[in-house]
Amino acid sequence: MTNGWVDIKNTDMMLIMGGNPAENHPCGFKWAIEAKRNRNAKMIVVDPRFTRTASVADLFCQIRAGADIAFLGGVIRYAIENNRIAKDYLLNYTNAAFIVKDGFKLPEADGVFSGFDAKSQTYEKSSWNYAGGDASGKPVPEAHATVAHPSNGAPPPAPALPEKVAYDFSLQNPNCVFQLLKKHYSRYTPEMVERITGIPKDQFEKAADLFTSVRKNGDMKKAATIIYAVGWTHHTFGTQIIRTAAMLQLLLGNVGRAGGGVNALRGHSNIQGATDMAGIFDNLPGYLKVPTPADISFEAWAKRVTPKPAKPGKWDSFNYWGNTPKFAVSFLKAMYGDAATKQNDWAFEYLPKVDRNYSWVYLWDNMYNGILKGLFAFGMNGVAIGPDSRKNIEALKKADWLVVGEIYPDETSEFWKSPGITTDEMKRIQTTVYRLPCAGFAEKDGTFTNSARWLQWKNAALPMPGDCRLDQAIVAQIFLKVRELYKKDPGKFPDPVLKLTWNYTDPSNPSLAEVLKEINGKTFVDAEDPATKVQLKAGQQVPGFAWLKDDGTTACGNWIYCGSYTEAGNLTARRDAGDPSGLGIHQNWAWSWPANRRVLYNRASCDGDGKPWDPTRRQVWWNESTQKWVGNDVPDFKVDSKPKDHMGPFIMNPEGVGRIFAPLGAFADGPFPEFYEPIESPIDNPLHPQQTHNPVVKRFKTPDDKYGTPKDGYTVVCTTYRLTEHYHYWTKNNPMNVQLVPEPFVEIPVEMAEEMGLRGGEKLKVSSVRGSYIAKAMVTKRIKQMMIDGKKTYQIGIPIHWGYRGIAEDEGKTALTPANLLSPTVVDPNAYTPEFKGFLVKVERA
Amino acid sequence: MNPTRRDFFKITTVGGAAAAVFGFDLKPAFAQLRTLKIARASETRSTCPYCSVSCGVIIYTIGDRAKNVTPQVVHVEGDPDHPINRGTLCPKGASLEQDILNERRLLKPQVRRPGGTDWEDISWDDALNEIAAKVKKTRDDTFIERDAAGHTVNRCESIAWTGGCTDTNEFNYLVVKSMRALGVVHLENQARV
Amino acid sequence: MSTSEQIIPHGHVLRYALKERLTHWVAAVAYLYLLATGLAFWSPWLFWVAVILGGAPVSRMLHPWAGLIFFAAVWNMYVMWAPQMKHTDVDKAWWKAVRYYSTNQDDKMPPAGRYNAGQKFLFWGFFWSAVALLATGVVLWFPEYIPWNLRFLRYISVLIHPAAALFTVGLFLIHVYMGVFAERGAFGSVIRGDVSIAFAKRYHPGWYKEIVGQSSTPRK
Amino acid sequence: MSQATLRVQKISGHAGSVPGEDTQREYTVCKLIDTTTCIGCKACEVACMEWNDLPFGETVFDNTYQTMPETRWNYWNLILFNEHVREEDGSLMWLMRKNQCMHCAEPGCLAACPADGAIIQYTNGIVDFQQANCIGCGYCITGCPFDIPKMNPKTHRVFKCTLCTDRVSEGLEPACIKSCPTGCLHFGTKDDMLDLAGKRAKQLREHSHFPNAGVYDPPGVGGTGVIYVLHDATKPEIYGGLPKDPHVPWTVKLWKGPLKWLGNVAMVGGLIGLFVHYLRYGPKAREEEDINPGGKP
Repeated sequence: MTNGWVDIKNTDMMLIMGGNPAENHPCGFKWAIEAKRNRNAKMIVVDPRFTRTASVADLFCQIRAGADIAFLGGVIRYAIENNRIAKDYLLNYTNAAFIVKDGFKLPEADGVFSGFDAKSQTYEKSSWNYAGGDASGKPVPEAHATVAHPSNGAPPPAPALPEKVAYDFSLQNPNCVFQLLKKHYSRYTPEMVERITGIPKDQFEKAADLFTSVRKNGDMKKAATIIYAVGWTHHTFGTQIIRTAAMLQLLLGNVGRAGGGVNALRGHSNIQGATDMAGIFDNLPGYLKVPTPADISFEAWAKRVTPKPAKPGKWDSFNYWGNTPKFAVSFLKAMYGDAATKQNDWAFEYLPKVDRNYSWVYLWDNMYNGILKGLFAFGMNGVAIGPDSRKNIEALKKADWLVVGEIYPDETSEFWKSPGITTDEMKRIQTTVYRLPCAGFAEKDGTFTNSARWLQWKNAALPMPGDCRLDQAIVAQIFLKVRELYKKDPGKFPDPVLKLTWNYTDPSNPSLAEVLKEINGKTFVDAEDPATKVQLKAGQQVPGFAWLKDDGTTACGNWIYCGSYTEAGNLTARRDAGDPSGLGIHQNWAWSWPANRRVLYNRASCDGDGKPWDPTRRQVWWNESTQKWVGNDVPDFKVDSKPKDHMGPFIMNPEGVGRIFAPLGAFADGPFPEFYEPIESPIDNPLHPQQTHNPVVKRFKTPDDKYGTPKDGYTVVCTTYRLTEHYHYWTKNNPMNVQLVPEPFVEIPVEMAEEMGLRGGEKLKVSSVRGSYIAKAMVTKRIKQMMIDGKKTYQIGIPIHWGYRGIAEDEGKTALTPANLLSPTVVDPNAYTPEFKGFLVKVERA
Repeated sequence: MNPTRRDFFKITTVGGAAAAVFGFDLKPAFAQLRTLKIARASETRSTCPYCSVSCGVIIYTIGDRAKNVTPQVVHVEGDPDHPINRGTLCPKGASLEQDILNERRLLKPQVRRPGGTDWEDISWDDALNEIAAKVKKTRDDTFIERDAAGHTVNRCESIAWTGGCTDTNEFNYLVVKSMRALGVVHLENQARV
Repeated sequence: MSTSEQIIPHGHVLRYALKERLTHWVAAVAYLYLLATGLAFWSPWLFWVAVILGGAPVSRMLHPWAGLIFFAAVWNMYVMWAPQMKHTDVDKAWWKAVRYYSTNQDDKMPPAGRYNAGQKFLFWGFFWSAVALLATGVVLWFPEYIPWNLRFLRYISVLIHPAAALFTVGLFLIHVYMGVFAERGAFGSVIRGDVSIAFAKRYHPGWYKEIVGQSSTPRK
Repeated sequence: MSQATLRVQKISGHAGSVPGEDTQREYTVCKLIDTTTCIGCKACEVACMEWNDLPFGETVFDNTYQTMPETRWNYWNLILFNEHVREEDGSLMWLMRKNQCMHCAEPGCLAACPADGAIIQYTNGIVDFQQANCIGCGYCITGCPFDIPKMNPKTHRVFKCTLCTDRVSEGLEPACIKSCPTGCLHFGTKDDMLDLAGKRAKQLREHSHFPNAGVYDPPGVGGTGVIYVLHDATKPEIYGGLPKDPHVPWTVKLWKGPLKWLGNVAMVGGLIGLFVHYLRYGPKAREEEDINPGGKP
């Protein structure tokens, strides 16, 4: 979330789409209701189903799963056509006026942007760049720099953003971002939106009018928010849906403002933290980009991943990622301590280099193909989570070993006795499976990072039952035992294992508070802040990431968490609920990254002079007398940057402004989002039938990877989701939740049930080309039959919560078919998230 | 709690005098005292492990943390001080007591041997020793020091870590440290999906 | 039972056979229990009765069972006596003269058979009340199983059950009064089974004539 | 509203005066349920189960999100789900209504109950079942116009929502109220809740295209300790059969009112009448006459 949960109460308008917060985040959703109750805020819900969120909405549109870009693109078009845009914001805080260089082509005709290579299914993105400008902003011809091919076979240096960008503040230049945007979305007419999304034209226009009404007559006081969740990410164009929303919010000037923003509601308690901490292959903690083999030295890596400012000449840009080397060195110092020195490149060679995709579905594919031999699954039920549970089970059969850390028996640890496996087959499965009993949440302390980026310390309430062990103790003990083995027998490249810092008071059961201190970071030498004259002694905790150095005198496990555990103590455990501004900032409750800022980009909540757009919702402002940015929130900005210096509020972008056009390699599939059909879609893409799907999305090739088409009889659009009564594959072990919703079901439209002669409660079988799912039918008016591109189309919905181990499962009350037997292995090219939503199935009586 | 302190009415009905004669208690208590079950329980502030709202919860356990008591949960309720949930909980958060006190919890390490048709119990020591040996062997067998182009990669593609959604930041950090040190690149998390 | 066997020595006639007496007392005991517990549920002022009878929950539990026993006894009476309880012309005349009956001028009464019209009324009153009490009693026994859309059954039952019970209370009071206080000998008849010939002649001349007509020789 | 001395103002099946009546300054407590902001999440259902430690039961999927068809003796708080098509514009509404004991000011259950102290009403308005005093007759089930009291078939005791007397008496809100994520549940004095409900209904009429929005506080049972804000107060039936004009069934009133007095008078009158009759007329014949008949057989 750019903003926070409580901040939603400040909004005037909500677009909830690709998310169902009433069901999946009920306690956060209260703030949406508060906005309705206290501000008469309006709520628009766009969803494939009439959800519990829709039940309290002012306007509901039933959309076909996966058609979101068409809807949002249509709203962008509507906003431009009707001049419902935030002109000043757009000019000063976004790249709308930037001029894109010649050679860039929109996908109007053929469905692909310039630079597409059909054979490799990738883009050559050098044309996705700004034109360089002179002092007045006029484009200057590109210098034909001779690209030297390094003799060692490394690729040529990646194209970079121009240091000074050409611009046109009149927004008239046909190559300026605004004009390109207008042109790009001019095709997303209400008629086209209706054809793609199935939302009747008049209803779409009602929604577009209502949402953009916050900028009626150029008024800047009101704020609108967009709230989404995995309904957007679970697509082969998921990242681009979110970008469309971000662009719309930039267009309307809603980002950075109380009650505004683009708000991702993460689905689980600490996946925000896991992302921050880089529990994923392609990042290091704090969103540092992982080194590739071509990064032959620390310096080469740092150079590649450290951007340079790129902006109109007379503007300023903080370009905060310019500090990347400080964060990177401090991270390596935290990892390897004294073993990381300037002389040995900060132990850079200890870091594994990544030039391939090792993400979730590739992991299973690699296991399936025998590359991956051993898997640790700690609280991660890969079989049930899918996609394509069958393929994941097949993959596990081929693994050598599997270590599961869990609190309940789950599908993954018992893959070898999944339904359909005979005793004979079981005897042939050679995988060794260890199932280790872990601690439940109440038995552990530590921090979770919520969707609003708050790190909150929790306390252990009671001892673990039975022979359970703390997760951190298990990992520490495994690691220490491995290290012992390497001490005895060096094997392969033992250094990183032997030299990793592990100097916790109890190494075999590290105290999490101690670990958090390490994450926060400390200085090895006495230090002083030149501006404030604050001094630190060697060995003290650093108070913030501004103190981090690239000379090896500081260590920090994760720079964005720097400031969470300082000499003042564990700030994540703070419990002062005070909120003097009444904006729900709660500055002294727990701790929020970065630097305890509660609303990101909050500089954008002020006009060019540093005055809040809405004086009743004052977040930060420029204090003329102290010549500083001050406020109720921590300014997400350089505190002494005068408004007249025109520093952009989006300090993490080298441009300093919000990207309506995303240049170069920011995204794999285009600088503007374009609507593509899900990989399994009932129709050809009405925008460009010859390019129906996202052109850079690749299909997998194992025999278990199959993709269905309407021609094969798969004509029904299927979406999967969670229920408010259940939590993923966890509460099926909880008798209370099982009582609330005892059995799996499939929601189908009344019209479809009538056609099939099916009554609610009767069993049906949903089949995709990959597998079948059997459950009872819930016949409902809440999913209506739709007209998609003139074709009668049905959508159905499947809650995901059941598998083959659980209370109902063990009592024989379900068909033991995990919902993800149906979903395809295919991923978003940017975030590598599988397309769990909007695949094709057929439906029969069971 | 002392009932007399509460001043509930207990009234003798007609025929009270008959009580002695017939041996029945003819004095029904009109308001039977229901005591507040958490009155002297210990409170521990925690965070709900389910969605990303991260509601504050209070876990009530028996005992006052005195040495001779093994705490057991008696109730879980929202933390009214928490700025986001303000004491509220959803149906999952409200049922956390059943998550803590759950008879389906795994209580001992188990192993399923190759070709096995059932779980076998295993001691922690044996389990961890075996796992460590497998990690080392797998890593040593498949470790890639250089790629085809001759660049140093120092990675181990044959071991994967998949982390759950309820792992704490500190735990994740320990995982990142230890796995990256082993050269593990298949490092994934619920965060992806 | 043949009427000839009803003449017994020492100036007595057998009025109630053992089976009849047993049935009567089963009904009576059940009724007394039902009355006591029923009254306890009827009025808070009598709730103590239930307490004394083993506690109100026990009373609530046993009341329906006692009701079943009562009904079974009444049903048995119906089987035994229904033919004798037919309304006759004599009964019509009896009702016309009922004020003489109630003022102890029995000589002015038409000759009643084995049962006079008042007794027949008592019988039918008890019988139909028992039917109504059973029907509504079953509803009240298991109110939780009456579905919400049939709730009118509960509504009428709570009214009819006590109303019918009250009616029986009236009958019962008169019955006891007549049997114990007004007609000396009646009580003994339902204990020992016999009544004196005088009793028979006085109160049930029609019946006495019938017996005597059948057999004039008392059995040894 | 302190409940430090939770006093009783009405007692079921009780002879004589009620000691707590008129003895205390006391506010009536009230639960406000704003159906227009209820998302049917069932947190209140769970909070109720957990707080009261009620045993879990079996449920079966029944083509609805509703947990079970109706409340149970061990499930006091149930959200009713109804898909409703608005007549005005054909748009769909998904109505959710938390169903539980309404804590009527004039409770039909209490009126119908014969057991001394099995149902009591505190001076703060809470109607509470005292299972220790309950005799299992089930008359409360008949007396209730909302179909709330439910019998435990095994113990033959009737149960329902207690409005968390144990919490309220300690100054806490009921468990369901505390849990409600959207704040559609609210707790306070009856006056404050009526005020809040009225304002919310007004807001709905003025800002949300619900011209018939209103407050449900049925006078037929003297008002309730649980009040609703409804999108359409003219049609409470669409919310899973919320009765439009609930009242204690007239047969129950008749039974507990006129019939009772009539019956009492008749019974006592009958006894007196018979006694007087005996005094006046005596037995029909002397006892001896009957035993020693004048004539020979």
